[in-house]
Amino acid sequence: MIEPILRLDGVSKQFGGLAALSDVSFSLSEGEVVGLIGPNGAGKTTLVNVVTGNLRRSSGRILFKSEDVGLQKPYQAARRGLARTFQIVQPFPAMTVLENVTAGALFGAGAGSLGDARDMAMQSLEFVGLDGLADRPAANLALAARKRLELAKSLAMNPRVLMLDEVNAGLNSSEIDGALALIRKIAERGVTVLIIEHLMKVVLSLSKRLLVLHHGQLIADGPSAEIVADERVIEAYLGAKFAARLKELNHG
Amino acid sequence: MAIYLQILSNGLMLGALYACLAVGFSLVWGVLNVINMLHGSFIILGGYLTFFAWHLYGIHPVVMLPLVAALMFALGFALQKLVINRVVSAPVLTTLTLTFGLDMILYNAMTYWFTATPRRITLDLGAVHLGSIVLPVDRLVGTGLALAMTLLLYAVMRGSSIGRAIVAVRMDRSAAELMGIRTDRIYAITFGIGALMAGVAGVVFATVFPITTNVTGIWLGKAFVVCVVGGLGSVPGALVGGLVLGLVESFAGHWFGPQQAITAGFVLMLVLLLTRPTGLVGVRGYE
Amino acid sequence: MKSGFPLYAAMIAGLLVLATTPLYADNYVVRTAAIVAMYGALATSWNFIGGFTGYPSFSTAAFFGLGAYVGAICQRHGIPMGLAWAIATVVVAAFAALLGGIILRLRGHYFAIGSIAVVELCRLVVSSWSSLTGGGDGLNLPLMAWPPEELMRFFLFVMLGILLASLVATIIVDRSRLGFGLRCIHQNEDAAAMVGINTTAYKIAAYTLSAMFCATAGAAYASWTGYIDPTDSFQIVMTVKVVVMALLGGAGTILGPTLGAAAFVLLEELFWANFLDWNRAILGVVIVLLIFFLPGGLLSLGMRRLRAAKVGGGQ
Amino acid sequence: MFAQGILRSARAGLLAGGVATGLLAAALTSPALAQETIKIGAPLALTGGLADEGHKQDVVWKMWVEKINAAGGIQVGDKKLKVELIEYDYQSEGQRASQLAEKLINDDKVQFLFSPFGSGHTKIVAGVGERYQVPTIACVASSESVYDQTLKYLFGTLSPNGGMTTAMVKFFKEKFPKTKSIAVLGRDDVFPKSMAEGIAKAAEAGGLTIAYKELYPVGTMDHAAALSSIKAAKPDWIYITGYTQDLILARKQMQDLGVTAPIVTMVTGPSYKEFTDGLGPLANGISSSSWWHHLTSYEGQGMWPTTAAFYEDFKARTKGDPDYVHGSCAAAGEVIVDALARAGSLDKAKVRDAIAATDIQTFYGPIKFGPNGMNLSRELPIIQVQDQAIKVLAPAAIKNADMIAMP
Repeated sequence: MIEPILRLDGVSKQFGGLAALSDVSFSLSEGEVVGLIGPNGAGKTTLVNVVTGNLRRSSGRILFKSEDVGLQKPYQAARRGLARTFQIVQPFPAMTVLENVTAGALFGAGAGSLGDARDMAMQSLEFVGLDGLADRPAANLALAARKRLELAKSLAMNPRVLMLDEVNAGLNSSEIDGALALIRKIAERGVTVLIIEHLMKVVLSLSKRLLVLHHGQLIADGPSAEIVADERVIEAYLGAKFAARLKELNHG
Repeated sequence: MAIYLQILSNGLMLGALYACLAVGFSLVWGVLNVINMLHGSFIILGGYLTFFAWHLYGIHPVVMLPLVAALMFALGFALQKLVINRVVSAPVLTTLTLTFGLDMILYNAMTYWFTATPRRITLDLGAVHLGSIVLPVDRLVGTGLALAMTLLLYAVMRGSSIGRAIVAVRMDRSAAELMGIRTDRIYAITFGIGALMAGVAGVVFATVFPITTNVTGIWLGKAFVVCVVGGLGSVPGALVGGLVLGLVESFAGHWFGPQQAITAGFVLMLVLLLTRPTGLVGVRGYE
Repeated sequence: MKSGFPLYAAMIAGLLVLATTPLYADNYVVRTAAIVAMYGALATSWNFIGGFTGYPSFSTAAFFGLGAYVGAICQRHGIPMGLAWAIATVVVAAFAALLGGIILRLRGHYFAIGSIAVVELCRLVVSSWSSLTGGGDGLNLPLMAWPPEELMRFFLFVMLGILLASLVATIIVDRSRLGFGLRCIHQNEDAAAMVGINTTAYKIAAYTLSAMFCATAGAAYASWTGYIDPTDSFQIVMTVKVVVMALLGGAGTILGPTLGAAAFVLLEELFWANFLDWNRAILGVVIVLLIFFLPGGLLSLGMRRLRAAKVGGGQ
Repeated sequence: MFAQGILRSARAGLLAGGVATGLLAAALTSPALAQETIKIGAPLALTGGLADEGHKQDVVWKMWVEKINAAGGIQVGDKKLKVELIEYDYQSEGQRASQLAEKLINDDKVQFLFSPFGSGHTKIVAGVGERYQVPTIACVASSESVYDQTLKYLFGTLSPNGGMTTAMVKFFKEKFPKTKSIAVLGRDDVFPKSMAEGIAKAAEAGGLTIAYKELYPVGTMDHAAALSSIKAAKPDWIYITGYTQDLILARKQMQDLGVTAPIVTMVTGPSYKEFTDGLGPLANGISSSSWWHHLTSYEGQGMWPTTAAFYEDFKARTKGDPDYVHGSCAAAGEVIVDALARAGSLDKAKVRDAIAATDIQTFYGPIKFGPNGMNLSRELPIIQVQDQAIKVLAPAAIKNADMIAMP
């Protein structure tokens, strides 16, 4: 079996007495596209924060390419190739789009010089289709473009694992389609993608494997089709309302 | 033992005065997010008004209290409305620099009109003896007044509609606006209350400390420390911060000598800044 | 870079104006030029942490005062002047790095207050450590028995040297990975960490840079006046003044702080000489007007932000 | 682009213009005209922590200049030259003080400097004067450490403060033979600190025990802890030094906390009218020493033939009593008058040597500079507040009251 690129082994995170994550274990293989689903407050964002070092795990091990990175700082995660996007986009508002992405290339990917970083950034922008807006201040972008900017910035960091936290929230359906196409393109480049999503449609169309978090516990991990059919998941997590909708989707 | 009781009571009385001097500063910082460098000069201005009323017209400081309070409120309200409000949402660098500039003007004006000669109201009411402990009456009265005004402010903040509006703005400005609160007005009122409390502190101080423009910076520094120690933006925070600072200075002065008394206060402040930036009674999330 | 030429031209022209004062003006003007250079260096130093990184630091006077004291103590122990200045620079830089590791965890108002407290604490510690610092008595330094013109020229060039060094450091930082990272931190510190910037290290670097040149200037200043004491060496007023200078010229730009320092010092001279009783108030009015009508600083009037030259190249 | 941008903007243009004009104007002011007046430069603290003291110097110098000019000026050789006093506010900041001294010498071409209040700032200004060989008269600096720098152009009208301590210990032991111990609390600042250290040394030499000795830092606003400790030590003599605001606070807190001793001395406290004004009845019984008192009856040359004449003039002008700062500052003017008369020219070296050779009697008392430039020691008055007025206890020649114990 190939070495997983990212492995969580019994990871827990406590806030005071509250367990936001308890004993979560799973691994991602290189190039895999995996969906992470769960209701609000299930601990999805906490999980990402723990992996990237924004939060320190309370116990357990986080292995990136077999190296324990449980104590890393966010910048170390970024340099290792563990990139992420935020639910609420986090650009450098007064900088241009190009400068934003250059920051990713320069610091995340460790470009040798500003010039190199700029070239890499330009490629990223072309990849996400923002090259036309390169000289605009980031603060002036519309939401969809800002989400793309986040993607471009993360891509410029040359990530091995990309964690997309609700990258489609707030977008309309045509914008979502565009974003999906983009994520597929990213996956084709061999980047391991973990998609945190609310929208089932999105997750199912991208990933063959699903992780389900509920009250901080990983209650299911397996092929999308199986998970979707899993009674336990449907009842414990999706509830009757979604169950019906899912059936429609499966038949359609 | 007796000396410790004495130092304890010294510290508590001093602490109540510190609380009174800092509560207005704390409120302005908490609600407007402005570090008001004028605060020390406001205190001294209140002190001068009290002193000259007493010195020239024989008006008793207690009578001056409401008068000074009203005048200082008006001054604070106007200053916020006309000047500070224009940059109230700017970063700390801007607001701090602006109030520093305003302070230079007020300081210069006071030095010019009143000179830097230390003034004092010589009421000298004697002292009460409790066993071996000596409690000076004017400091005791000052402490009482300081506490009373601070508690009154607390009651106003909790009980009146204006007070609740101020608290609402402090918690969440945009939500308060959605609720129909005119934040501009609340800001001006809050700044007015800040100046008012500085004036009240000035009245009390005029009977206890020498009043001179030389000490504006010292009182401002105390306000910083009290705020950080207690947690900013709340009346209980200022009260706790003031008392703690008073006690720390008194005991440090006794144990390590007067040279270390002020240093101890600043060290306490830095340590708390780093370990508990919300202060001893602060609530997380306001920093 | 396209903006390079006018920048260097303006910088060299400005430095030349200051450097040539001994040729056509009396010692007072030369002294004023030296003071402009000194404050220029202080404001340019502040720019690393305050302008680039966006941390409202008010610890300039602490670094200046410590530099003065370390230099003075070294000189009193027989260490030659130049070496004493170098030691002061290194010691204070190390101090700033350590201190930065602690107080740079604070943000916004808390950092501002913490950095002001550092000035006051330094004053108190220096004042009570009499065995080393002379306490409230202050310290005498060996008076330099040079003719006044020569001495003045010497210190003009020393201060200009420090200013030039700080400007060169600014230009290097501005065009480097460090400067870019600092600007990212200024804009959004969390996002900066997420793109791989070691924000702690970068902030400490900026804070240390902001201390270094202040220390050299402080040590040189101590040798120049020949006497220092705690109250004059650690002044809150000085700390705020330097920030006002940087804001006046344009925080975060390369030449702004120096321009601001020049304008401020000259205004001060003007007011001091002409308004005996009201000079402080007039300066206060200038600050208020600056905040209202010139929030971006003098450079924002005519000069595009040099920032734009850095990554975008052209516009 | 930079240059164009600047030029394009009217406001920036104005400022740049202003900056240039400022420099030019500064450069072009070269008053190389024939010497018509004698210029004396005085950097003064008119704002900031020392503003009060600065204003005192200002008042008395203006009074002196008006008087001397009304009399036609100062005799130099065969000419009578008017005096011009040029003052700047240095805001109680040392750095400004040296900057302004430099300006006074270079820009205003002053021939003399009056140094500002306090030993620290005197050191700074004297350092500048020395470089340019401009005689500097220090009126309010009494710490001998100021004068040990071999500054050839610095002269001080106050006598060494060492003279204040030994004589005082001796006098008090004589008056209160039971005095066994002393508590000393001093402000950590050049002069107050040296007085605190000086009295401790003198007291020990005089056989007293030191019951308490601490310094408090500048900016202290509460003396309760120190005073409580002093109270516990039960000394026979409490000696506190500081500026007027410190001493008012300390006295008030002593009263509050019931801290007292048969002898309470505050330096320089009662020498200043502000001290007694601020304390009212609380000032009673407090003793101190001073360099000069208006009750003394010196006679001599100069604008004011007697101490009484000076007192009258001062009273008429300010409605108040002069203190030692006023006396010493006016005396500084007399030093210049006398030295110029003897030098007969404005030549720097000659004037300097003439000042060094000063040996005159004035309303302020004798002035004769020692090798370090400081006025020679003399018997200094010991004073005490009685019924809210200043009484002189010693020396015997001018004594007008007997010492009383603290009420």
